[in-house]
Amino acid sequence: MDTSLILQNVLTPPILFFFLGIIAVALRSDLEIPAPLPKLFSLYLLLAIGFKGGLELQKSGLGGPVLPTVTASIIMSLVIPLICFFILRIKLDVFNSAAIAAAYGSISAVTFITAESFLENQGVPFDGFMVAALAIMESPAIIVGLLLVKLAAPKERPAGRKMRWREILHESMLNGSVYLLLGSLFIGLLTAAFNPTGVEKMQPFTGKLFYGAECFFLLDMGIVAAQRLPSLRKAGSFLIGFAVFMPIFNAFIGVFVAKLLGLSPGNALLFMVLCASASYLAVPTAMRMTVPEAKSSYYISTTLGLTFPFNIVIGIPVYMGLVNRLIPVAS
Amino acid sequence: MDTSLILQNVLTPPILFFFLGIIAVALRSDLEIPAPLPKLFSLYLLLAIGFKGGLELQKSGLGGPVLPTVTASIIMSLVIPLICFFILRIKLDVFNSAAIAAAYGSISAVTFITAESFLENQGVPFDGFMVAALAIMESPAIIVGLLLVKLAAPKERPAGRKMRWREILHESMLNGSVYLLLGSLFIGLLTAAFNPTGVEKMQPFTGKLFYGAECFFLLDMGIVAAQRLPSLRKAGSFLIGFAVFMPIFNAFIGVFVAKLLGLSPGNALLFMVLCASASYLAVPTAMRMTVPEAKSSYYISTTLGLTFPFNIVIGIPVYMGLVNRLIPVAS
Amino acid sequence: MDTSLILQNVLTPPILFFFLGIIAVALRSDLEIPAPLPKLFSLYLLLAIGFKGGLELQKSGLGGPVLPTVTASIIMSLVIPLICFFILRIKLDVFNSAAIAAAYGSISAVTFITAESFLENQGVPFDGFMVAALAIMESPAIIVGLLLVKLAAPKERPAGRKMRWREILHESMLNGSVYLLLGSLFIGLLTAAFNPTGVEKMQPFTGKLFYGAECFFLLDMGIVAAQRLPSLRKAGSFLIGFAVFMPIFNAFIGVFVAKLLGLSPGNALLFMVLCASASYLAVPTAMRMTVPEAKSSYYISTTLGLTFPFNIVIGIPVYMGLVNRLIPVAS
Amino acid sequence: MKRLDLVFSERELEPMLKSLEKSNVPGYTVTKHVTGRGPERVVSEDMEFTGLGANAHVIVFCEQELLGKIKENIQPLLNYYGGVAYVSEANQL
Amino acid sequence: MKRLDLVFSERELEPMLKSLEKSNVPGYTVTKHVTGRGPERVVSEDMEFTGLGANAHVIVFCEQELLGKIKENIQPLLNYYGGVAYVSEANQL
Amino acid sequence: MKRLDLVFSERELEPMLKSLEKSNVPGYTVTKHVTGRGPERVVSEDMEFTGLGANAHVIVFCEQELLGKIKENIQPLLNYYGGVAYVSEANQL
Ligand SMILES: Nc1ncnc2c1ncn2[C@@H]1O[C@H](COP(=O)(O)O)[C@@H](O)[C@H]1O
Ligand SMILES: Nc1ncnc2c1ncn2[C@@H]1O[C@H](COP(=O)(O)O)[C@@H](O)[C@H]1O
Ligand SMILES: Nc1ncnc2c1ncn2[C@@H]1O[C@H](COP(=O)(O)O)[C@@H](O)[C@H]1O
Ligand code: NA
Ligand code: NA
Ligand code: NA
Repeated sequence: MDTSLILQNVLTPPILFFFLGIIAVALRSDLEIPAPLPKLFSLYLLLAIGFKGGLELQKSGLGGPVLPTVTASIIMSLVIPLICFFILRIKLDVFNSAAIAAAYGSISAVTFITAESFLENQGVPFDGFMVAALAIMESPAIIVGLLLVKLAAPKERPAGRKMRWREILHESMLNGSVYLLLGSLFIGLLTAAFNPTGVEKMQPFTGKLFYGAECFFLLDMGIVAAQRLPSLRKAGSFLIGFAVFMPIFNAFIGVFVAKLLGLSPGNALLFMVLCASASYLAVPTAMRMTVPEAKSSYYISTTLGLTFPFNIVIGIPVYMGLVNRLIPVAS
Repeated sequence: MDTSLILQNVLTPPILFFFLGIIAVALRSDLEIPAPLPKLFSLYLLLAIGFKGGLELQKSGLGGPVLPTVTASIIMSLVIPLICFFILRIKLDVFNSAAIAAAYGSISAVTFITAESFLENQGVPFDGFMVAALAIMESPAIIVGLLLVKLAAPKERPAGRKMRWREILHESMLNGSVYLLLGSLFIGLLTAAFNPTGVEKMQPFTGKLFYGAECFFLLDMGIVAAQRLPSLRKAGSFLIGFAVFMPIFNAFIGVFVAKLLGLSPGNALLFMVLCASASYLAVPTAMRMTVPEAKSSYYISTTLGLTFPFNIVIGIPVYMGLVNRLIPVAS
Repeated sequence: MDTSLILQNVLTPPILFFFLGIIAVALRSDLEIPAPLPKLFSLYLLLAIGFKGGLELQKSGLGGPVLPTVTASIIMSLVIPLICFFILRIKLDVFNSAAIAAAYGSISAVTFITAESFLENQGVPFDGFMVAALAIMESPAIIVGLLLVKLAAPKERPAGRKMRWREILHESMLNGSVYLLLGSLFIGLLTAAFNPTGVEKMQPFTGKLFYGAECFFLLDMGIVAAQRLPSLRKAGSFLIGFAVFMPIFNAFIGVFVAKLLGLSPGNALLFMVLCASASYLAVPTAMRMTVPEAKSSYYISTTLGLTFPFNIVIGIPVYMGLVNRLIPVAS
Repeated sequence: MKRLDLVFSERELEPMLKSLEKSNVPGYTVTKHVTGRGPERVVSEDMEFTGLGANAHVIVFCEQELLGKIKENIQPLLNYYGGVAYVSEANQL
Repeated sequence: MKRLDLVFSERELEPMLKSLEKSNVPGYTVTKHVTGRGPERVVSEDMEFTGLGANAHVIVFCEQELLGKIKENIQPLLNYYGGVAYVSEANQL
Repeated sequence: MKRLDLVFSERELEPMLKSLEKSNVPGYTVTKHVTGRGPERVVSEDMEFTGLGANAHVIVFCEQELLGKIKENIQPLLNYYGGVAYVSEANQL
């Protein structure tokens, strides 16, 4: 197995700070990062990811592997929620199934940047345009989730709970975190094209500071994830199993699609991580608004309490092992 | 016209992030930067502006154009509110007129730093001592505003609302943002004089980080400015016209004074921006305390909702066009 | 006297910003740094101090002066509270005496980093492993304080207020700030050992930014310390005297122990500062929980309102003067 | 006069305040970032970070007569998204 | 006993609390960063950033007898700067 | 129905909520970062930074019958650490 990769991953500052947060909760330390400080870091990270992605996208253009990769990403974010939905329906009702399915079809930006840090650490190159795939995968999954409710929900749903299409599109496209990510990407693109000195002057903020801010944020994520664990236990073994099995399954689909697309090993890992990760920001907000019947504790504790830690600690190095076996290094 | 300058200005990260904020509100995205995060950035910017200004002031001393420029700035911050007051009295009562007049006599630090970024981007040199002018222009305008109320307000003002001179001076000199700016300026000056290694060690914080933090703050300013627009519509077309006409008018006075003073093109632009910009931090606070009869929605929505966006997006490049025509480059 | 050292200390940005905060309160400016921003800086500083300490500890190992110094630090944090307790008992009851004694046995991280900045400014070298001493001195002092209550408190203490050992250990070891400092130290150590690129990538965040963040935090500390002064006056002249005399006394013990240990001048100063400084973070929290009979205004206003300002403004340079006289420079 | 206390999810704050204004309340006071628990759900602080939002607590001082209209306007929202509404006596100082 | 609820601009918090202390209230509780609307003015969150300040909500539990004195002391402030004050019944648990 | 208002130090929030849950309250609402003063102590905002914590304000709407049990469960905590508890009348809207 890839224990050496796992170990190398665990011994980096972001993962170590994540553990520090988890252990704080486990030992009942009163360490806390009060609101709205986590929001500061989450806004900062989205802005910086987007901006840097935009710079890279301007460099690479839409030629080569860019358009096929982005297209494949959109397809994945439409297909994965469908698969998830049918698996979840074994045990859960339509509302909860659709909400969780949407979360797993969407992505987690912090998982993505942890994978980027992992690749940098391993010296494996990857392309900045993958951020475009990241930015584009949030909305379709939400729309699929809401569509599933619209189609599969019992007819006797009260009038007040009729789906309003305008709201659905609004929630899926203009959610704060989706919007900031896409907007910053676009700004990065424009800046790279028209104002190179602006790129340089942003570098200390969006570039240099990034790794440290990521560590600080992961410390908080460790605390939050650990606080979610008790409600995960209440959710039952079916959901616990789902939260670990599903990312692996999605990563598997991802690696084969990556092979088909002819992605480089670095890009292939990032693509797998996009498939494997689940959203705990944009999607829950949209679901809370439009499907109040779904229990938020279900979709938050699976994605945040289990899938997220699993992916960043064990998943990423394991997926890298798969990449090393299946994806040839370009020469 | 200066469309090329306007375009060059618009395509820089700070202005692009400002637009991102405005569009977020226009499209009803739920993007928000929760309190007190905007305060963090506003405190940081004031501290950094002041500190850097102090360093420069220590280098330049009070010789050359420094003293005349600062003196002219003080005079402008006494004269401009008087002009504004008489224009505003056409339609508004004494209280609202005085409050708005004070705001336009004072300055906006963020407009100033946007102008600095613009000059850097254009490769036009300017002097750090202009920050001293910035710091010194807030208080006199407040005092003029309160004096106008004292003199022109109807005699039947109830006893409880008598002006207390001590409060007036206090509000104008010790307002948090005025105090932090002046204090940091003084600290920068002392540090440059006595502790050069301290200057170097501050550089990553006050220098390198500045541009990115400015972008983040302008994202929030975009949100706040756009939220102010509806109440501007309520304020009526007179005030809307005033909020666009007045900065242009003041910039015109500014450019002629700058010519008289023999300022370099960069310094002339900054001087114009000081004249043209209006305060939405120190002055509103002072007015709220001492002239409760004035509607805060009036002075906030004109300065923040219209004059600020106008200046940073269109005003600065247009003023630069004027400078290019009227101010000879030193040779 | 060491007036030249004091002046050199006072004219550095951190101390100047501290004064700016004090003067803001004295002049009744409305400058404030709203919660939870101070918490952001305090978390950041603890994380960065710990991380950098861990890097250094990994370099130095536990050989040479490291183990003896750490051992001596633990002993000091056990002995100092005992001395303080007997002095305080002259005027105060058991509860207040024990709580204040624990605070003075423990340390203040910000005093420590101010001393580090002072040494850097003076060009005096010191070792990073001193942070280990810092991290290890918080818990023992708390335990001594609670033990004193357990032994010396009147027998008629109601049942509800019986000391619970588990809580005591928990409060002393898992207090948020102790935990973050120790955890970051450990992470720094692991990163330095296994992931050198991680060390480099953290550098802009934990290294470069540090000095500026320290200044910002000291601005807030100035405000908070000055706000504590009135309640210090209420506490009476005995406690005021104690808050100035005790750090000097403890620094004296410290310098002799440092001589015995053969520490270098830089390390000797840091050791003295650990002895002389008093805790206003971990210890008050623990005392509030376990000794509600003690007045929090006593232990907060002595440590934060007087001892802290005294140490960073006057104490550090005075202690340096002592070091210069008593500790030979290694050759 | 009456005092009305409403507690519900922050995400519904805007439509709720619009409803109150439609009912012509003379004013209201809003405290955000409030947490709590109802018979089924827990609202904890860490939900703010995911964007789910904590609760808002809204207080309205108004005449008894308005209560009927207010109830009519806000009940659908409370039913759909959850939340509580309690009334007590109050008098101007 | 009585419960007094005061809502007014944060910027007047200090003089208001001084007034209450002068009236010898046994204690008070303060929630800051509260927003709201009255008959004329809206107090929104973004005003905190400009320094205008949001509202503060102050609760006082006290004996009926104190109310007269409190009213006398705080009414001028409420008149000058705006704000509301309501009284209801309350008993110690 | 009754409305119960509790104000006490944030650091005791967790045990206090556990006590309330043990008393089977139907729900509660919590506002943190509240400051105030009692007969002896002042709780100011800067105490949050030292970790001492400000106050929490907890509101419980419940049936009269529960009050006895609640009192029994929380009185020891209030006695040990300080804090106040007041009851008033309230009715569902
Ligand atoms: N009995 C109660 N007393 C006080 N607050 C309550 C009560 N029940 C519910 N709440 C508050 O109302 C919010 C929404 O309630 P619910 O819709 O029942 O989940 C909860 O999160 C609590 O903050
Ligand atoms: N009827 C009301 N019910 C609840 N809160 C009110 C009411 N009227 C005013 N307020 C609060 O008191 C503040 C000041 O009121 P005013 O001075 O009328 O603008 C408002 O911003 C609201 O937060
Ligand atoms: N009479 C009162 N009215 C309102 N709040 C009070 C009152 N007495 C105490 N409090 C609140 O309860 C907290 C704890 O009270 P104490 O334990 O008496 O210090 C105080 O900090 C206040 O926030
Ligand atoms: Na996914
Ligand atoms: Na101006
Ligand atoms: Na000590």
